[in-house]
Amino acid sequence: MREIPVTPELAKDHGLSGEEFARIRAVLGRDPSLTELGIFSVMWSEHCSYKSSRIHLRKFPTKGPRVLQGPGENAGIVDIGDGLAVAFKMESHNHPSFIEPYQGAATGVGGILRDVFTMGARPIASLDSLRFGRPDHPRTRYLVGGVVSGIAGYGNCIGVPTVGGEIYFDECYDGNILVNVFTLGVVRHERIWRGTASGVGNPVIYVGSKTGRDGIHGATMASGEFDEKSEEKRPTVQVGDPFTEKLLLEACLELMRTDAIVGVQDMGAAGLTSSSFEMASRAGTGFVMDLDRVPQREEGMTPYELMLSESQERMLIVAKRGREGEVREIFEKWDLDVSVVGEVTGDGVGRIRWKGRTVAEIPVAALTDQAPVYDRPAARPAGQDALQSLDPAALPAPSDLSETWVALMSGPEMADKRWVFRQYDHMIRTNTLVLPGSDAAVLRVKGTDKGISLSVDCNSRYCYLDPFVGGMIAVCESARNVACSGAEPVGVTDCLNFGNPEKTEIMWQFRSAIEGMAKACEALSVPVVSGNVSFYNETMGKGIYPTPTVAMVGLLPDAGKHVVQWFSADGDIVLLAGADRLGVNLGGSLYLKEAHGRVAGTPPPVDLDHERRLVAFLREAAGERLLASAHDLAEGGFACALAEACITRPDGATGARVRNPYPEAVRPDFAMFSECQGAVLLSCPPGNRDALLSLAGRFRITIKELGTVGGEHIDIDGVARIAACEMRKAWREGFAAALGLEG
Amino acid sequence: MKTAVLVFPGSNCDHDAYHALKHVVGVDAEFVWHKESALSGFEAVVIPGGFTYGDYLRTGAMAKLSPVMEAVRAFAAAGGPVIGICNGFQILLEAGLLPGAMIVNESLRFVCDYVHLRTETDRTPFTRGIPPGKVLKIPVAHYQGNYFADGDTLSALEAGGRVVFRYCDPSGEATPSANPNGSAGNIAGICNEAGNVLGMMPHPERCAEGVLGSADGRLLFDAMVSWLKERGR
Amino acid sequence: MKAKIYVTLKKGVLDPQGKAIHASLGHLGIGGVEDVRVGKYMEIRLHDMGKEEAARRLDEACRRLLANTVIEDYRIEVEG
Amino acid sequence: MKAKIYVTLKKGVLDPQGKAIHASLGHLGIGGVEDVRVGKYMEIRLHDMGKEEAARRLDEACRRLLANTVIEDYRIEVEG
Ligand SMILES: Nc1ncnc2c1ncn2[C@@H]1O[C@H](COP(=O)(O)OP(=O)(O)O)[C@@H](O)[C@H]1O
Ligand SMILES: [Mg+2]
Repeated sequence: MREIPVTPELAKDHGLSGEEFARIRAVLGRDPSLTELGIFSVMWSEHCSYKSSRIHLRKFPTKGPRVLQGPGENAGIVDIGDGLAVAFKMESHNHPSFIEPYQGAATGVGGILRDVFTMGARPIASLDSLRFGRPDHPRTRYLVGGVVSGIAGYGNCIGVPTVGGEIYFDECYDGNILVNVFTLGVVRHERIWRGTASGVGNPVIYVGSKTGRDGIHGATMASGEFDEKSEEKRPTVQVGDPFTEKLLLEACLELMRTDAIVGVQDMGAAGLTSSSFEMASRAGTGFVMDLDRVPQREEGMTPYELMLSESQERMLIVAKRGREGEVREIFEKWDLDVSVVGEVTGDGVGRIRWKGRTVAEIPVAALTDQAPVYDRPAARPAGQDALQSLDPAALPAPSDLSETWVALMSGPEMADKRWVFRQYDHMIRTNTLVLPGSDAAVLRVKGTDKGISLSVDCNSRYCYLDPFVGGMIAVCESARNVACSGAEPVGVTDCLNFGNPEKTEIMWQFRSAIEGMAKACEALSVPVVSGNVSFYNETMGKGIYPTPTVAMVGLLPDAGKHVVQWFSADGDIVLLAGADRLGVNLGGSLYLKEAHGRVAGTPPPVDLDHERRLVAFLREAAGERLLASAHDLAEGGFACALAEACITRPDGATGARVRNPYPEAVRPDFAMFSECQGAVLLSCPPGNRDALLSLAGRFRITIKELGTVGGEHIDIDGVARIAACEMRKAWREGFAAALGLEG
Repeated sequence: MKTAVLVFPGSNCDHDAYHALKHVVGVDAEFVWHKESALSGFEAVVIPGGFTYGDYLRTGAMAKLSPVMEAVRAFAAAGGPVIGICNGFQILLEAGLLPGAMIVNESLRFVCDYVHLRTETDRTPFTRGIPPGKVLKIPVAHYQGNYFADGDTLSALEAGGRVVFRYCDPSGEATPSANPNGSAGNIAGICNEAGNVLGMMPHPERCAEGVLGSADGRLLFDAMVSWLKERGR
Repeated sequence: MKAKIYVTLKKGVLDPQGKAIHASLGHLGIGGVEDVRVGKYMEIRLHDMGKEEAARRLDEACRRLLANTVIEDYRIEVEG
Repeated sequence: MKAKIYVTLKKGVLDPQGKAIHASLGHLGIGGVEDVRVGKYMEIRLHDMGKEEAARRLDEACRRLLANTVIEDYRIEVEG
């Protein structure tokens, strides 16, 4: 095999700009070898280097009394007291899932699980946030089926429950679906591990599956000519092996209970390359690695392929000198490959050897710290004003409000998602106290009274119409969902899904969304401890709605005091907290899209000071056991929130009779379906009324009593009325029906 | 009184079974690695759920080859109580300790949900004292829980009173719509001729505490404890 | 040397996968299909050991692991 | 008429199932096996429509449903 010459053209095929190629020659003081080019190309890729997003990500608040590990590690870590902490992160696997939905989604789950147990944490729960094209798009059903079964196939097998998530459908995702997965793990403070390669002379150990030509950087195509058998060497889709990952999980946690190691990092994107160089970079060290010692699945792999392979279920470990034996013993017990592939050096250079020669020699800092950083130009799109203009008065009023109400509740956005979450094992590990179906999932932490509350949210219509406000809302809604369950929001992770950052309007969306999210996080004092950016979500130049998915982690001091979203007892009174937040807002509403076929206007206004007080009030009310239920007003407005409170109870429906919280003068369809931020529908036994009202007073929350739970009908006095069981049936069957799936 | 919770590569309900036994029911429990070849000192054996060997080839197919399964065979032959839950049931089928086989759910989808079970017999150590006809609320979580056996085997099971649990509606009727996977005769659990080996797809260990939505699963473990106590005398 | 193993469901054992595929073919407008049965197909590479020995070992493998004779039949083809 | 369809993983694509089976054969003491790859095998019964037509329809079936051509190859055998 002859090394093919590295030219600017080849660099371009590797996605490196002219300037970037020049920079490589500068830092090396020579032309890179093919292997080195490959290494730079993946390390300086958007995915690994965050070159277009870094300067904006700095705007997030990342510190706080509970933060044990902020962004920059495999996962963020937040203290939950009593020597325990939670490690969590969210990852995107959008493009792979579009090409091969089952394997793409499955390996996405595998990746995020590794990010969490790499830190020493035992994963206890996952969430999935999904976006697909129109329900009637020819490919949507296939993609939904594949992605959902892929998440199930991997998560169920490894035994980590998928306890919640979200799933939306919109034309803008027809050619570019979003698959974001979140995992949270629990770890004792003293068992937290980080990805550092410190200690000159310490062995670098490869564990897990063998390396194949999986998912190698598309560039191998370009550089393929140098080998006759290039057809056979075609980069292949990554296939996940959850069984091997389960063994890897148990073996790693067993190893981490010893003190034989100094650092661990999973091999995710850019496998061996990113794990080795990033670990050295964090420790300010260097390393030598001998590729002949890497366990290989296929014949004749080149150094280029070995360094860029994205084979799954692999980890890189730096152990203490002389402790290799213990590592080997544990991984062999679990039938996993283990091989000492190199050692830590002190000269800050990464040296890769293969068949006795050095095929790459790169100063670690040059590759990591000196990676390019761009402040890309951003500009508000010309069309934005037109997009935001909306004259509600011009909208025709529906002939039959109840019909519209049922239509919204049974549409794919609001309808029961059990077709999805029944395929996920959401009970395994016996911690799930609130199963999928409420605003937030709640898990107990065994051995303590504590509970963890989880919600993932993003209304991308809002973000499209106003990325700044939409970003604020994503944070506020997820915090509200968690607070509705009675928890205190303690940490955020996010997945920022956007189009091509080289376009000024995309960069504007990105910057604005981050600034909105940051402002909301500041106001609610929740730090962002980890996250992920996915750019270039475009097909044929058409970008998706900006979709900054936010996952919120909440803490309940007493899991037994959690609250659910559905009414439970006849005779309970129904109240609306944040009643002063109601307004006529149709901008970006579900009603506007479904009933009038438009996505326009501006999202509902947000009052961050109110959100802060509301979250505190809800926690306090739950803590004092005053609430029977709490459900925030979101898509579909007051009427849909009320309907959800009546029909989402797992074992059936109940009616409720309430008065219209809007003034008479407001058009009834606007009163029912206007969307707002900061209002929550509560129910409680009559006996708790006074205590609840005075508590609301203490937090300066406007609260209105609306009516009572019970009866056969969901009844908004003088506006609309429908049999609860009829609404429930439509809601239960709507999802499968809309997608033409078997229920 | 010590119970063994077997652990195979890919077992993932082992900790749940252990928790239910030790921390809820309060009996002594110990994990036993699949390479062990003896079960001495144990009075009952739990083969927990999971995806042993990834469910590759067939569920339970590779696990049945583990050394510990020979010990289970001997333990069962000596009349010791054995319960196989979900993947544990599949392993017992593959090992030939119970008749029949599992095929993929009729829906071709994994199903995780609460179902209702009608208790058909109190002859097993795990249903001792539970009145036949009693309806239990218990979760299932499987992709291959569609029980199949040929006609003769089925009639033998029915005739021998070896169908222990049937999927039913809340009122106790074993209707087709109450069947989550297509199992023959709505069968959710069966036992061997002696009655000491029980295999069931639903997960009693997941509903042994009220906070989890149902405590009905605890009845099976309590039954096991009193059965062992009686035998002890 | 190489061998192939075919594992098929016994007659009378229902085959939800085959059933579903049959139905989907209909939805795709691919007509004329009367029945679909889904089985497993394994390609095995072995050291040279002679056809008989290979067949003997693979038969043992099928009986003890690769097929569940309660519901499945198997067929072995050893290539010279 | 009858046809057989073989769906196999493309070369180089990881086969976790084959890997696990290979290991188990080892534990069983069945030696000499170098590699195991697992695929799908389908037996299809069709109305008589002539070999060409059957092959055409089944090829469409494979492309659109039976095989995932991103990671799998397929082979069709129509019996006269
Ligand atoms: N893709 C999914 N996976 C798992 N659970 C889901 C998914 N989509 C929705 N759910 C669950 O269905 C319920 C309703 O979802 P959603 O309408 O998004 O809730 P909310 O609007 O309160 O955030 C939630 O409990 C959510 O966890
Ligand atoms: Mg909500």
